[in-house]
Amino acid sequence: MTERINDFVLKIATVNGTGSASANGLLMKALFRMGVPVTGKNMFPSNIQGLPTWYEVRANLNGYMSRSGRVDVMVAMNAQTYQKDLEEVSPGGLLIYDSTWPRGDTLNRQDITVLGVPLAALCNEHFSVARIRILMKNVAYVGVLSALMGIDPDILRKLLEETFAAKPKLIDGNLKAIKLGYDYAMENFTCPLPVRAETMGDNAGHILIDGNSAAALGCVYAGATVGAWYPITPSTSLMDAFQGYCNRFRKDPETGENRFCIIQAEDELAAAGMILGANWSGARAFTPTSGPGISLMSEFIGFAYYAEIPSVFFDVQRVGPSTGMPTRTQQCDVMLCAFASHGDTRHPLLFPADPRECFEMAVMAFDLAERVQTPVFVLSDLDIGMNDWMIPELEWDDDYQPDRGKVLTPDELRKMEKFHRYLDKDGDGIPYRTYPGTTHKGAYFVRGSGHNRYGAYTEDADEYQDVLDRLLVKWETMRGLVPKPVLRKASRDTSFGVIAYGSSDGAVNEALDRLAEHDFHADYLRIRAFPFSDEVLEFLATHDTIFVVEQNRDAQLRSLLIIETPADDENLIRVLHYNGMPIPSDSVLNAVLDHIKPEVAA
Amino acid sequence: MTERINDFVLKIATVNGTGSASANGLLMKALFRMGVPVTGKNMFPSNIQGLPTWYEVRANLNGYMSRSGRVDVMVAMNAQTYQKDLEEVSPGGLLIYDSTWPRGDTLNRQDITVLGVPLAALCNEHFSVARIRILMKNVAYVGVLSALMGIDPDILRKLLEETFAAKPKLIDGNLKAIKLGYDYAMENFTCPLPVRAETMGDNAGHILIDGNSAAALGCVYAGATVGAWYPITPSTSLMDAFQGYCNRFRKDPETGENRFCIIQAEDELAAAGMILGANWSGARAFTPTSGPGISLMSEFIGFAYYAEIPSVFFDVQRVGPSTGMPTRTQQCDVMLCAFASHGDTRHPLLFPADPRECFEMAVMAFDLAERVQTPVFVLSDLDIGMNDWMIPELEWDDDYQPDRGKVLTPDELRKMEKFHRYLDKDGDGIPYRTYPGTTHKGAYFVRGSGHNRYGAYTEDADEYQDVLDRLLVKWETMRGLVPKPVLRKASRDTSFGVIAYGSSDGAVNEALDRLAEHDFHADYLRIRAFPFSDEVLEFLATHDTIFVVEQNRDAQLRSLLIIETPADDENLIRVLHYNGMPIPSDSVLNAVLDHIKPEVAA
Amino acid sequence: MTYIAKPRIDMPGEMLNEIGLKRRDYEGVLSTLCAGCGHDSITAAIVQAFWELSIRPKTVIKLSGIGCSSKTPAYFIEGAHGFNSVHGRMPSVATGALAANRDLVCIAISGDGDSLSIGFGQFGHVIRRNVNMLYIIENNGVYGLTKGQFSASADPGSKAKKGEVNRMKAIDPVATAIALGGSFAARSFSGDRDQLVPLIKAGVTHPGCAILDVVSPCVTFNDHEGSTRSYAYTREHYYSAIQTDFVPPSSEIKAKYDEGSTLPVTMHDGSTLLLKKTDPEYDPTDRSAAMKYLETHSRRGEVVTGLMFMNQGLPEMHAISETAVQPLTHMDFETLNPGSQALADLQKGLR
Amino acid sequence: MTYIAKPRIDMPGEMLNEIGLKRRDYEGVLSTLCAGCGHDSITAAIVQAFWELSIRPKTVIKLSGIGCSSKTPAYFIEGAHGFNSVHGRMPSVATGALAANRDLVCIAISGDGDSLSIGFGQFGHVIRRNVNMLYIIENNGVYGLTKGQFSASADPGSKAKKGEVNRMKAIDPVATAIALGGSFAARSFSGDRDQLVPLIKAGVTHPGCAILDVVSPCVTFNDHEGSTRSYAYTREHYYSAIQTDFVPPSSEIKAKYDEGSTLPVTMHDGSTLLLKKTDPEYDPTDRSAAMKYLETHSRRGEVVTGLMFMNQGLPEMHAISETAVQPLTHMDFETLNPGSQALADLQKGLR
Ligand SMILES: Cc1ncc(C[n+]2csc(CCOP(=O)(O)OP(=O)(O)O)c2C)c(N)n1
Ligand SMILES: Cc1ncc(C[n+]2csc(CCOP(=O)(O)OP(=O)(O)O)c2C)c(N)n1
Ligand code: SF4
Ligand code: SF4
Ligand SMILES: [Mg+2]
Ligand SMILES: [Mg+2]
Repeated sequence: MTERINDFVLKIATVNGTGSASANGLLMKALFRMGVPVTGKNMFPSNIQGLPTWYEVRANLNGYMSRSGRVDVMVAMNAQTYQKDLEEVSPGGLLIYDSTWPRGDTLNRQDITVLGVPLAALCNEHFSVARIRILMKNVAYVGVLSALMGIDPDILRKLLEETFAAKPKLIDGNLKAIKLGYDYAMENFTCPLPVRAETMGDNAGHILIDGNSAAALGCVYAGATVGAWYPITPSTSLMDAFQGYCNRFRKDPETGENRFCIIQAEDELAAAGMILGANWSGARAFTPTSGPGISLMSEFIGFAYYAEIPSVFFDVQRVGPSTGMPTRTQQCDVMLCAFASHGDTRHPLLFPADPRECFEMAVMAFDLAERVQTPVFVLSDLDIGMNDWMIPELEWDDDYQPDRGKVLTPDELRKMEKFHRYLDKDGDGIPYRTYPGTTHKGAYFVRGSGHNRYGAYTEDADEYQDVLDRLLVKWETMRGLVPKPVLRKASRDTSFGVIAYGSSDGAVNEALDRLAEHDFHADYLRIRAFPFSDEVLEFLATHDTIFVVEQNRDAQLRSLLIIETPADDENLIRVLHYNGMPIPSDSVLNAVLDHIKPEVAA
Repeated sequence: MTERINDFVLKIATVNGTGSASANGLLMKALFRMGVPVTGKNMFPSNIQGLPTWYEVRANLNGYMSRSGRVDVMVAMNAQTYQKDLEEVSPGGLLIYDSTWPRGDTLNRQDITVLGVPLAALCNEHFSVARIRILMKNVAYVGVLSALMGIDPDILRKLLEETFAAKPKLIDGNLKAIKLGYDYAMENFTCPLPVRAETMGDNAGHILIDGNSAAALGCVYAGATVGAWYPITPSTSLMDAFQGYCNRFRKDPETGENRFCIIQAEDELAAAGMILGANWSGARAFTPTSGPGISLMSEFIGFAYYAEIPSVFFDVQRVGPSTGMPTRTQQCDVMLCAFASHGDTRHPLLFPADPRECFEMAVMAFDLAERVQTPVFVLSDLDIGMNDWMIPELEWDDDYQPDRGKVLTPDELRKMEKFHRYLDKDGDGIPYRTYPGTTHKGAYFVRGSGHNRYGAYTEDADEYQDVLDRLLVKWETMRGLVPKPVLRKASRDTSFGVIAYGSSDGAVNEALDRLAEHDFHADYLRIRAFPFSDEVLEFLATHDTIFVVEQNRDAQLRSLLIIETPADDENLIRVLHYNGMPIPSDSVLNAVLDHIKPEVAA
Repeated sequence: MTYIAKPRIDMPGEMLNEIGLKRRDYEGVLSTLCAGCGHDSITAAIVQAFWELSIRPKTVIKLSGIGCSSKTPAYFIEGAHGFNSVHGRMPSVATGALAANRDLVCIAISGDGDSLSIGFGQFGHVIRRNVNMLYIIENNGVYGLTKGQFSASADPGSKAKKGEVNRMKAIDPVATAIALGGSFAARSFSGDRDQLVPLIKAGVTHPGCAILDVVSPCVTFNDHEGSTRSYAYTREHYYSAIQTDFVPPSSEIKAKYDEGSTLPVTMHDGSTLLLKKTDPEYDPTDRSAAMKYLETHSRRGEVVTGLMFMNQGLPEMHAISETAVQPLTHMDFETLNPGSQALADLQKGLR
Repeated sequence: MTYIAKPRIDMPGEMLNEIGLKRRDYEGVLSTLCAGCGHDSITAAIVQAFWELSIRPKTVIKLSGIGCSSKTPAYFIEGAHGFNSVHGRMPSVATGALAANRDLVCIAISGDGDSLSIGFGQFGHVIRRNVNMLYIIENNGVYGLTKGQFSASADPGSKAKKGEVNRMKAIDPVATAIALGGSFAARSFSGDRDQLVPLIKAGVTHPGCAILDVVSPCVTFNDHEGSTRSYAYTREHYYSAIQTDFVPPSSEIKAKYDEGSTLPVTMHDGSTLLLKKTDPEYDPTDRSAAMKYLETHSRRGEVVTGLMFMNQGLPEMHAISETAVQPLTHMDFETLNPGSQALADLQKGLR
């Protein structure tokens, strides 16, 4: 067993509904407080109780955040998946199981270490209530790992005290369980293992957070007041978080009244209609959903595009098509969101890569939507949205003022001869709007049917085309307004490039470092928005071979690049990962190596 | 006024709800019976009564069917649009108006002939009932045109006798009105005009029909038994026609029972669900709709793709986005239908070019859907679907047997060890299915959630991907099964090409003939389906400059070509017409000329 | 939905309402509906009611779905913001608009197809949320704009213009609203302006979702012999269970009325509704009685009209969700944004 | 929806039904629902009922939407074809399946979220079409699968696990079905198998759309103090208006019963329903009375159960649309295709 200090993957296999979540969170936070860069990924089933669930913790001193493809330590608490879990352990790795029940001989593997701990037995001995026994089994393996992997017991204690500050008597029980596991390991195994954690700081200036919470926080800071939604995994926790933050920040101190209005709609069609209505009357309104929701909202999305109603849609992507795998991750709604609805439509997309960008892009989304008066999509995914990420603390500039776009004030209206809703006065394709309830003169009639530049109903061929053509001008304007891509230059000049977006970023960065060791160097452009800004066009123009890394089957962003830029088909190499697991760095590494092998050989 | 025999455009401007339809139909049919190739295009408003409506008849001895961009004779019955109608007449043309009311001097134009006929006065004089007077005004201008343009009065009489065989007394009234107009013209003008019709045969072997009727007939002949729909222009008349043909062909001669089941659903989502249910249990079921309907059906379409349920969708396209212009035509749902729904999805599309292909492709659609077990889209449009086209008679081969695809019989099942719904036994990516109600052994569970090749629920990464990858194999198989494109070779070798589809065909063919006169020659490939078969790839590979003619703003088919083939961006020149009017041949002609001018000059 | 603006000839001495506006100020562009369409009469009644109520046009929002009926918001209160949404989904748009700005006066127009087929789900849920709006269904038993197919409100036995007979049960929006726990459900007839105008006023004044089903004959597709939504049939089977008088807050009730048959209801804004009941025993505040009444009368083929049920006590959307009294759209950014310090404090808990 | 197949140990001497099948033959794969979930008891009752009715599994289709409840069709009648559709849209799929093949025996499972929120429109219209199926709503007042949000059936005043109280009106599927003119509306409780099994049989036998609302507690998210869908609350407020006995066609009625309180109803297939009424005056064939009854009792906070309304006389979908008695899927192509001559004749009219 080779030494791996602060560089390991720890995976815990349990059954959902047995309360392992808190135990796993405890492990994560403990490592975090030891200053070890850490991420946790939850692979849970689409059911409530009794099916296999996994939690994968990666600790990495270099701060690599993505999955790596290896498992150093496996805690196999679920008999149902024992075989599979055993196979998954990397050579030289370790597997810990509950030896209360003798394991079958199916479990022999010579190239790894297998340790049995009678967790159930220990807990049954020391705890009486059945439910407690089950819960404590989980806490007990935390103790075992604390001993084996050098996870600081004092930090664990401190964390428990913080968590259960409200109900102190829970603290003792948990501490007892930890001690059970800890002592057993100390007595029976040589601790600590070569694979272990060591305090390397305190991760000052960083936090642990999931993308949905961060996005919700962004909505609060953007000044969003109306949220309409229909529950759907993995977007549900976004609205839950928004509710929570609003309860904290948006209650009138005197009256306790809500300075927000959250509506659980009857379905996604209604949720979309509600945010259109709310944005139309002057609020900042949003809806979080996932693939199936976008499909259902398609008609309203086209309406918003054509009637030019600002609106913000969060699509926390999950595995499609159809119901697919609701608790697995993919980037599979890119094409849908870009062109949602019938007729000639096109919509701006933002691609956050981590919770920090979920926060920032939530704010950008509202500014962009109101500036260009169109629906804006924030394409997050289950990996970003629901997993625990370590990121630099979020920052807020108190001088920020929201960009409400071209809204005419009563004064401005008074000065005008007449108000026309869809006139392009500034040549940027963006017309002026007004809020209901403000002035008689600013009144206009929103419609999804044919209308001319004055906002009047029309069936005239030229008047209709006039408006549709202006929308293209607006689209061109948008190219200059969306967030620019992030360029990582290779250490030397190269004609190779990599393009990725969203949650693939970590995997790409790690893969590039490792490729550099193979003396392969590529510039990396992380695209953050559609339409594509000039920087994207330039990157495409200046690289001969570009690997486009995506978490979908059909290379959807690559399709957008080919349609919307002069980029050449053959130059864009597909690197696709779409089995529902967050993309691991080695899949990127290997894809690139496979492609360049000849050249490297040459 | 130059002579134009059997080569003119006659346009009639009226107010909708005044019953001009039958008068215009009378004109069309009369010209048809005189053996003149003729088409009629109806430009009607999205309202029921009182707004402007136009009917454009093109007679052309060479059989050109598209709009030409010119108007030789205008019958201006609508004061509201008088000015506009006057302007639209081509130099040297003729305008006829109702001189009962003196026209303003706004109406002066030196380069055309303006004839006044006191139609209202004549009818008020000879008819008493108000409603009749209004109707007969229309029939009266038919009389005027009969005299001026040499439309055979005997044929008119015969047509009226056929139409009103049931109510003979209507015949006399109509004949009287015709005579009023006819006599007035004879007495007051020199008849016939240089612009006129002359009998040139009887158009034997041809019929007049609209695409929706033909498609409905195709559904009857394909053996479709269940139709679910929600009314929407311009698809409504497809289901009306299906109902009509079923009443004629599908009533049990003894009992009068229906051998079909048409369900007017509560909305498009329900209509989609109904045809999935019906196809699943073994019927051939279809739904006709238009853009907004496809948007609403998106979720179910993705389900059908992933659960592999055959189903046929007719999208009679109208002007988008959103409600757009419901009574105008476009080809604007190509991208939507190709990739409808969230996740990685892709669907075969068929592009009929005229009513005859609506009939044939309706049948193909059911065969294809059941052969490959996936939703199939027939992309017609308002121009094809609702206008009157002259086409060669429809033919039917009584030896035709429907291709129900891979359906296991109880016998085959008995012989099998076990039935697995999603196994790829034949390597073509197409699995075997069974019908409910037949056998216990063939029972399986359809689901839109993750499933493996055996049809069982799964959340396993590899099992999930296995199925998604097979769907791509199936897609590849489909390329060989869809209808092949139609190639029109230029009279000499050329590296220029034109690609078009659907209702643009007529305009392209006429434009190519006229371009040949400019000594410009291009091969023309009419694409009839997506995915693209090898012939399409070859055409793309063998032409340097290809004009892609489409009736949408965003060059949607061109996008598909770029994404799905190696075709090069720069080689595909956009030729776009999207103002809602059927594409005229001169718009294609001019677009091509503009592009090649330098080269021609050179 | 037309571009033909009406010539605004202000006749001298035309009457002004309390805020100095003419009836004309409550009109819109010229109707493009068929001559004689019931919908136009409803538009006229709306103009009348809003003028009499002296509501400022700019405070009004008018919404609709898709259909001939849904075109009508363009024909009244030109000075109000309008939203002609998509088919059957108007209620969600209205809900969002009012969520953002609860001070807006909302009048929504729909059709029987728009509300009872594609829109049935949203119809049910806007009632359940008791969103504060007047929701008028212009009910003609057919899809007018798509040329006369039966709608879900077509009565069993009623004959279509082309002859076929509907055999499915009709969905009665009034009975459904009551069954769903709605707070206000009334029916009227486009041909009875005297009954319609006060009901519109009552609906606008009612603090919740007021469902007003108005029989509105389609002269082009459903006004023939055998139709149960024709002018003739409706007049013949017209049964006014309750006549409503609306007495604005200012003026006190002059006409004296008989206690037994007339029920005075004070609205939350101080105005009064006088409900003159044809059947003295009828009680428009008793939900189950109302349903039984509708059921029995409609079984007799009667078109029961009037304010069938009302309960001002039920909480509307904002009361339910405890939203601030000040409209959310009126709050300045500073009150809505917690600021950098709050963010820093929050993140202490995320380590 | 799981891949764990049940071990089929056939115990010797296990009882066989009329067609020689064991109870086991009506089971499905192993449930993955939470231990104690009410839905599993309903599954068991379905297995029991179909076994006792001796229905051939292959003639059955089982459909559902999305939700914990909608997973259950995988857990019964393995030999039947199953269709787990999309959220809230099952009724349309069932309608299409039966339009194609009217001989299929259709059992559909949905949840309160699946049917009363996203699916409310289709719920209403499948009732209106009176499609011949048994439509079970496994009603727990919450969205189980998405972790416990209130559904539209949550009672006002009921408390969520996290504490907040629902203040919106509940949609009662039974009252709604009756108000919409449904032909069969019943309610039961997952904990009362004796009442549930005969109601399932009655629903399967009923020639039309049988709505069966079953209170089915969610032990994980809605079985706590303050919930009105918990086992405890339901038992406490349980009110059985009618007890139903199902007597198959073959066997004649043995037990004698008191004319006043028991109503025998002969089903179209010859079987008999014995309705034992708690309130003698209650009449399950009187629509408005049924609605009034539900309204009054539910106002008292009672969970009224039993066969609340039934009318076998109403025409089901195929009767309405006069479809052939022979299933459309059984007709051979020759009967469906008019042939070339007919086409030629038809086109004579198109010149
Ligand atoms: C999604 C969608 N489906 C269908 C249509 C076509 N459509 C327009 S109006 C209408 C029905 C209108 O009926 P109703 O609401 O009763 O209004 P009416 O015309 O009778 O006043 C339909 C089906 C549409 N516009 N959008
Ligand atoms: C279009 C769509 N929106 C949302 C979801 C997420 N979702 C799955 S189940 C469910 C609610 C289920 O509630 P219910 O029908 O009451 O079933 P239960 O789990 O309570 O038995 C929701 C909202 C989905 N699957 N599809
Ligand atoms: S079609 Fe009917 S509903 Fe529409 S405008 Fe004409 S009369 Fe009114
Ligand atoms: S979450 Fe509730 S409804 Fe779902 S399985 Fe568990 S107990 Fe049943
Ligand atoms: Mg209508
Ligand atoms: Mg539920």
